[in-house]
Amino acid sequence: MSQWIMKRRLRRPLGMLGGGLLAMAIFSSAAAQEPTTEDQIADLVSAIDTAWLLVTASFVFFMQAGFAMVESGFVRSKNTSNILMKNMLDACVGGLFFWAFGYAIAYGLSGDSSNGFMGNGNWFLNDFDNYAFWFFQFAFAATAATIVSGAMAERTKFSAYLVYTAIISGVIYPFVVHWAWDANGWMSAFNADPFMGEGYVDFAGSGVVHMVGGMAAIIGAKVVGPRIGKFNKDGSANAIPGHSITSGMLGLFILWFGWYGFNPGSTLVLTGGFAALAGKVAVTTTLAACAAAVTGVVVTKIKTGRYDLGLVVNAALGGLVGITAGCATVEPWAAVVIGIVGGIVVIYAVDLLDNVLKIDDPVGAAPVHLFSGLWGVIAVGLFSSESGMAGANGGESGADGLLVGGGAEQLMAQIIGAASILAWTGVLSAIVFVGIKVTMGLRVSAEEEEKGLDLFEHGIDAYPDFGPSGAGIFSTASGGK
Amino acid sequence: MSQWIMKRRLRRPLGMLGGGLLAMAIFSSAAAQEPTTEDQIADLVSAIDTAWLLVTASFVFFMQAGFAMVESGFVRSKNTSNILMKNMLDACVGGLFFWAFGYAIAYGLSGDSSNGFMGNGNWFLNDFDNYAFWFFQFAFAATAATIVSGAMAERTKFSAYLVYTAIISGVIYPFVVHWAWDANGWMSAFNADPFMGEGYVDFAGSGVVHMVGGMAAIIGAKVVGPRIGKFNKDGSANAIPGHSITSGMLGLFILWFGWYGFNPGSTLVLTGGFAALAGKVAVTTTLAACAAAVTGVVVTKIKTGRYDLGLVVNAALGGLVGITAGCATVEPWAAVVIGIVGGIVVIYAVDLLDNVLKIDDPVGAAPVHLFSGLWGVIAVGLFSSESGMAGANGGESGADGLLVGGGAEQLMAQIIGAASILAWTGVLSAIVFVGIKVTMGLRVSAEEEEKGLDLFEHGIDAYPDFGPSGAGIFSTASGGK
Amino acid sequence: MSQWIMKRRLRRPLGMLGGGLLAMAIFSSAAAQEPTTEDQIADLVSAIDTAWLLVTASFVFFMQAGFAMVESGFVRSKNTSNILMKNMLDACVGGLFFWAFGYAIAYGLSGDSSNGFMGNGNWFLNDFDNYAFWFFQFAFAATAATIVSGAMAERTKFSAYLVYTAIISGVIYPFVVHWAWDANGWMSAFNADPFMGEGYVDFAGSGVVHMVGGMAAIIGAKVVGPRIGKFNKDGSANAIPGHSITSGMLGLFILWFGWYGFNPGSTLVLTGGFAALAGKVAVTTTLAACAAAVTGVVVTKIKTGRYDLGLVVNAALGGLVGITAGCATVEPWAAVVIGIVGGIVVIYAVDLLDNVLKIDDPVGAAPVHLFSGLWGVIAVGLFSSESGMAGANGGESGADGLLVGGGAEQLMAQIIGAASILAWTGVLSAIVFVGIKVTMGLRVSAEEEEKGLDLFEHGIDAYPDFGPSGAGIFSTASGGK
Amino acid sequence: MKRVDAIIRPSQLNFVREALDGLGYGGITVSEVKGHGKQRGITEQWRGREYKVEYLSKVWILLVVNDADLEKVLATIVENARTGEIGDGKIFVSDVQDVVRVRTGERGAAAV
Amino acid sequence: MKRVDAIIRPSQLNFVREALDGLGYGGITVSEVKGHGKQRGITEQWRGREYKVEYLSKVWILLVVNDADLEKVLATIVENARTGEIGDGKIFVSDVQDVVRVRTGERGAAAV
Amino acid sequence: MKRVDAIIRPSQLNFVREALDGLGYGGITVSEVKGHGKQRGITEQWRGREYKVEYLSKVWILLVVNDADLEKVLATIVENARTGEIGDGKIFVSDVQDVVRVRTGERGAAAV
Ligand SMILES: Nc1ncnc2c1ncn2[C@@H]1O[C@H](COP(=O)(O)OP(=O)(O)O)[C@@H](O)[C@H]1O
Ligand SMILES: Nc1ncnc2c1ncn2[C@@H]1O[C@H](COP(=O)(O)OP(=O)(O)O)[C@@H](O)[C@H]1O
Ligand SMILES: Nc1ncnc2c1ncn2[C@@H]1O[C@H](COP(=O)(O)OP(=O)(O)O)[C@@H](O)[C@H]1O
Repeated sequence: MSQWIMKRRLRRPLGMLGGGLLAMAIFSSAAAQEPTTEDQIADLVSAIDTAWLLVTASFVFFMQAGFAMVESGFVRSKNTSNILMKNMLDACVGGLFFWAFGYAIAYGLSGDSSNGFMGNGNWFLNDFDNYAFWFFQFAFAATAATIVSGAMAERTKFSAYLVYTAIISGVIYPFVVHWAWDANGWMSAFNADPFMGEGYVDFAGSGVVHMVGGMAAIIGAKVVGPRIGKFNKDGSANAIPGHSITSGMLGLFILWFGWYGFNPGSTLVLTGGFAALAGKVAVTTTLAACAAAVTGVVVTKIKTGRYDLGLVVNAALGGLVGITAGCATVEPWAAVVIGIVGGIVVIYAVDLLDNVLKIDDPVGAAPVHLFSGLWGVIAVGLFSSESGMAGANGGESGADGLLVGGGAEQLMAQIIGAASILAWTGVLSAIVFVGIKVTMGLRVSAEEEEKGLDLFEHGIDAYPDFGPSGAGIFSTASGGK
Repeated sequence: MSQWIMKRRLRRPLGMLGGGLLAMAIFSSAAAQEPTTEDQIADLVSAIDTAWLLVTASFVFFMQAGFAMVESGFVRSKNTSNILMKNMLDACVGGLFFWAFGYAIAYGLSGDSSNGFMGNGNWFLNDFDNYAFWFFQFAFAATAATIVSGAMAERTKFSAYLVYTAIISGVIYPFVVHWAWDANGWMSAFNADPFMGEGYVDFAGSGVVHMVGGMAAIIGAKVVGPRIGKFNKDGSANAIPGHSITSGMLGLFILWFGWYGFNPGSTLVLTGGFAALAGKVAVTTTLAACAAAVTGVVVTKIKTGRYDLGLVVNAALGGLVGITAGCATVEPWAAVVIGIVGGIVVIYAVDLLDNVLKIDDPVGAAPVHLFSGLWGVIAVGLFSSESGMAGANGGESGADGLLVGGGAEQLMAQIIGAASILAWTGVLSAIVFVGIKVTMGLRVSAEEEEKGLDLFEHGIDAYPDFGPSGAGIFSTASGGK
Repeated sequence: MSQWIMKRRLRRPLGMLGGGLLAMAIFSSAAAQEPTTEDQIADLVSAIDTAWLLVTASFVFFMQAGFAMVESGFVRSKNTSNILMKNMLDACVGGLFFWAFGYAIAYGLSGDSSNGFMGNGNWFLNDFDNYAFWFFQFAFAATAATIVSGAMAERTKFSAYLVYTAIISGVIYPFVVHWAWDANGWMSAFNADPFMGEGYVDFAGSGVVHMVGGMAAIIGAKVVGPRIGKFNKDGSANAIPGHSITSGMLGLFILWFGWYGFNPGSTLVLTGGFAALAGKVAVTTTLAACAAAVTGVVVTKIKTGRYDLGLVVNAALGGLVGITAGCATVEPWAAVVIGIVGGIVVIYAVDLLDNVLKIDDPVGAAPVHLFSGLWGVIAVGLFSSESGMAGANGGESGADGLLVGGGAEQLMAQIIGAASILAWTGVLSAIVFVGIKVTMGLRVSAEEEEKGLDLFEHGIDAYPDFGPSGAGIFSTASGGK
Repeated sequence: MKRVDAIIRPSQLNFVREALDGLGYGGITVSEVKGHGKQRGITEQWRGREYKVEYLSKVWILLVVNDADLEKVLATIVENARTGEIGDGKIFVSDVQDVVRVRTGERGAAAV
Repeated sequence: MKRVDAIIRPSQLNFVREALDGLGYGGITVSEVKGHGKQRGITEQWRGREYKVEYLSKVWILLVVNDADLEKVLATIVENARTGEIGDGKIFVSDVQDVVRVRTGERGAAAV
Repeated sequence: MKRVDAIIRPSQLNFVREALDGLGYGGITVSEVKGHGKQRGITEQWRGREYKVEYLSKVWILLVVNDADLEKVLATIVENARTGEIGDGKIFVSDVQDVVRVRTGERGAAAV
């Protein structure tokens, strides 16, 4: 192909004339070595599949902004800068560790060294050139890592956070990816000989991404303990309102938008007949989110007498998380059902944490990602249609879900897969969080917590000059004579 | 194609090595049943056209965030949560109704049951697999529905809103889509035998989407009545400033970005020579928006002595709405003209509502979507070039617009089309809004309006803990001993 | 191709059935004139390359929102409306001037009139149909223009700003584009006979876009002078905190997202083997940004004892700017190095401006775009691998960078290119800014500066009704009896 | 000279101010405050959980007047601030020893 | 009647208010203010550069009480506002000549 | 003890505070308020339509001082708050019966 590239120098702007005829010009002008139709088709396949991966991965990356907005809107303004910075660094620290180790563990391949438990190879992207795929996987890893910060918001030390986020995206998460999505993974549906017939089916990661993030989140929130004032002496929970519904809602919209990269992009390719599948995934994703949000409205109205915004945001996200595993294998009507249940799961999981588990999760990360993620994984075993399974995960014959005329085998595979993910993530993150707690410390001082992490860790209010005359009048060295 | 899909299991991660060579591997390895060149090209066509629809539909969906930001920024903070939630539920309720009825009315096809007035078939997406197309149409339906909430902001009951938004996206809008865009629609340019030569031409929906939304908006605003304090006893109008220019401007940027899905995406396909058209649409869209915004700056400076931000946001949106019908059929210079006029139309329409019609439209939804939408529909009849018409709407020979050397026939078609849309939407939405008013009630109580819809409907301020020490100090059960 | 388009009328919705089979239907039904395989492949090439340009250009356009958020978040709230409007109009005024003159100077081509110094032709897009390419270039021009507003924020007259932004995007920037990126440009790597072997290599514009914007920014900031209160009588600098860290961080996320259009999109085409390159560019972009942000965290912690958010935002942007020139020609490990250095460069450049140069740049535009941009240009000469150079810029043999085993020739080419850009931009923008200063005036009055540009230029606070009871209670004609 | 501290409903501020303007009293200082008297706060909710906001928004008006004008001012405030519902507010009157006009340095009644 | 102006820490407001509630004093007006006494402001930083915020957030409580209740009220505030650290705040007591209840027009002690 | 309530321009606050610091008076409480005297509000506009903001931003300073220091404090404020333009503000002086330091419970002049 090098001759084609070579031509670029001469033609970059010229070749664009006529609207995309560049490459044709290349083809036709390279008379000495006319590319074959096979070459041309291979080039087109590469172009469209790569474009798909790059664009959808960018959407997924943009979800970082969505998480940042939801989480910061849902915390108090004295901790806003802190959570924003954590959200940003999730992606950054995660990116570096995923480059160094994470990818190697998840998909690394060098000779025969990869096994059912972990990949091996391509450490630091050595001997690697499948860049678009790495980029897509990086965006997913960043998502898994960022979930945790919300659950532990308003009380977790910044340095401790830097350590655990590196471990989650660089180590804990990649193993799960390997198991579930690599061709060598022991429970992978892509395994040449999948366990329990079709293997553990999790199209875009309700389990692989969201349950991992949500499980680490709930463990972290438990280990770090509740915020001061969250629980009363009698154990009852208090509301601690966040500082901006606007941020929260903007975050939801951004996340939802990003999900159109997360789920449809998980076809990984569009050629080979996958375009139709990607379209279907966009539809199931949409319907589940819509159904969950409307469910949230109805349930909170019945439950509290008001249309509760915070819970509706959580419920909508619960619908999105819930459909993520099954988006390719269930029919649209089932997506509506999954969304409805996902919305309900989230709302009652919020109560469960507050009233029973006594775990303080300021933004609802565990209800959304852990509980609705688990629901999504199970829903695959309940609602997947035979044709959906065949289309999405290969295999001439997919198994029907339990509730659509199939047996319980797929459901069992899902339960085993989910249990494995939960056990792995739960144990490892407990070790990490307890380890951090007893060594460097996981939590800020009570004084810092009371006055706000922004001031202590970052030396700044999130809105230092807000208001018409600004706060500048209260400070010096910022407007003296 | 099932053999190709089957291969995915074995190859998902492996096949990605080498950058997009997966499908090639599939092709070449499927030796037993070598796909033909025709099959491969059909697969590629499907892939690129689907990718285009999915990505542009996602952009259009993201416009929901833009509407939410503009509308919430332009209302008072006591009603911010309410308008944010309405914006979110537009998409959700609309999505479910569009799934159930809307698509069936717009494009539904089962046997010969579709006629010039309405589609019939694919209810609840039955017997349907063109998912990407549905997704694109859903995003458009959500846009039409969301326009209304802004015009009726700060005084409309949440439950009433849930009802009307369902009717607009599930019923009123889909009929118009059918008439104008379905191959069977009576005024459709895609009709095998279009009325008045070329039919009603509205490439991306200045009329179909924006006028529908804008007309329902103005009727709704009229029926619900002005906000307390908007008009004085002598009938003069007061300014009621919104709460965040930042939100408003962010919303404009998001909407503009989304418009690059809305307009170029309306080619629906990129193959078959439509790629060049999509490029042209991006350019006309850009130039109209730029021209309208600059016009807004100049006009408000002359008119008020200051560069008015709110009106410039409205004017820029007016340029975008104005070019939406003709983006494919006019030349770039005409796009500049359309933008300039669109900007002016919006600014004077704001005055018209305040000073003459005495209709209270807090965010300027009617000026932007109804008035500039109407301008856009008419502009098609004035400025469309023959080659533009031929390129965009098919037909060996398109008619020139009135001002570019053609006759008045296309202009007449546009006027008839616009009048039909306005009459249909106006009558139906009047029935809906009056119906709601006399049954369940359309408007909140004066007390609720004064204290804010956020508190009554949602039990929350939009910024419950804003400020360095937060508002938490004024509440209990959120920081006790 | 006209027969294909003609079919659209009949088939728009019908043809979509079956998922993207439209064009196939077109092909197969056009029996009378069966398109050849060559035609079909040419059509596909055009479709995918156009889609790539349109989508990535939209991402780049969205960076306007990112700039608006970073800049507005980093200024005081009394000047927030003003900077938001400037950011919006950058794109609008820039778009109109780039349509009229800019593109013609950059890439215009009519007969043999284009030379090494400037293009000539396609004024007002005459005789032009490469629309997608124009759209992409417009988005870049808007980026260059928008950089300046931040450095001159909080004191520059709105009318003066309208003039200089038109000149930068319509004149100053397009010449640099011509030199560096047009096939006729004197220092262009795409020149048939590039200077110094490979020419000046700047893949996505660390120099062409960012240094131009950053240089104009620093000159403008110098000519307009520091804000009142920025420097004390003894010359020491004061902090003048901005008003919203939330806006600033959201802006960073949006910019980062947009960069996935800016850098990967700069392949311009995906076919012809460029898909793999686009993937690599996404990875180097990611790693540089991650490394720069983490570096910012570490350096500010060491330097100030706290994790400084404002500087980390700047540092992350510095990493993105730094990798922009070399994203296609360096290896991933080198991207990490470039990011680390870019982050450090930005942080110390902030000190340089405050402590040595005494230039007041409220948002850090010069540190990010000028200093890190220059670093990026030089880094190409240090780290480019031979295969990277060959792949990205054509040529059978690219030169290695100085630090990866090559000679200093490429480094020299980079230095000459950078010096030329800096000299051109520096001299011209000095003329422009001084010219404005002595004629229409560049700066607002001290009273206006103190009370805020929002009030004087726009007659509005950015947050006129913020807070639970709103500010409406303090005004009349907005809630009277 | 008397100092009048009035705590009233935000919604009544414009009426009070306009009425005071009618009396010819230009000088006024106002601020948003929170308060409760007999009328207690409201219940809001956050992510489904209720909490009590103990206060309601009120406006605090500070007005320094000459002794002769006191009763007229009090009557004007009461008349225009009253809705008749609980939560209308209170007015506190106290003595002022001296007033200084910053611009001119004038003191006493002339400076009011 | 006495006017009590107490400047206290925001974190103590709830305790003070609850304790005052216990005394049966319902009427209270509060506002966020900034202040410094012996305890000076804090150093923040913006884009790497430090600056001094000269004040700390405080809450201002305005409470008008009948003379007989003054000492009880003062004691209650001191007890519940005290942390023992610098910055606990001050209470200022002054005379009030008259009180008017807006809703009813009642005057004097009855209106407190 | 005297209570000084000064309403001044926001832009003068830093000068006043620094000058007061020079006098050795540390204790100060400030708050943003709105006001108008002879100087009336400004006209803003929203989506092309003008409206009147009746007030301008001012800063309210509360300062309780011992009687002996009163005149010095008043002079310092006047000097540093004055710009000579309408809108410079006013200072109100009234008696304070008692002061309590919350941290220690000290009373009277010692607590100022
Ligand atoms: N004794 C008091 N001291 C300080 N502020 C008071 C006092 N009594 C009432 N207020 C203020 O007046 C407001 C209205 O008081 P409220 O008792 O509800 O009025 P009403 O007696 O007319 O019903 C309260 O919110 C509070 O801010
Ligand atoms: N003389 C004063 N006049 C007005 N406000 C004061 C005065 N002294 C203290 N304050 C207020 O009280 C707050 C606490 O004062 P501080 O001296 O720090 O308390 P403490 O003496 O208990 O350490 C200050 O922030 C200020 O708002
Ligand atoms: N009689 C008064 N009562 C309360 N506040 C007052 C009074 N007179 C003036 N003020 C306050 O002082 C500020 C400045 O008053 P103004 O009359 O404009 O000052 P000047 O007399 O120096 O021009 C006003 O905005 C208001 O807040």
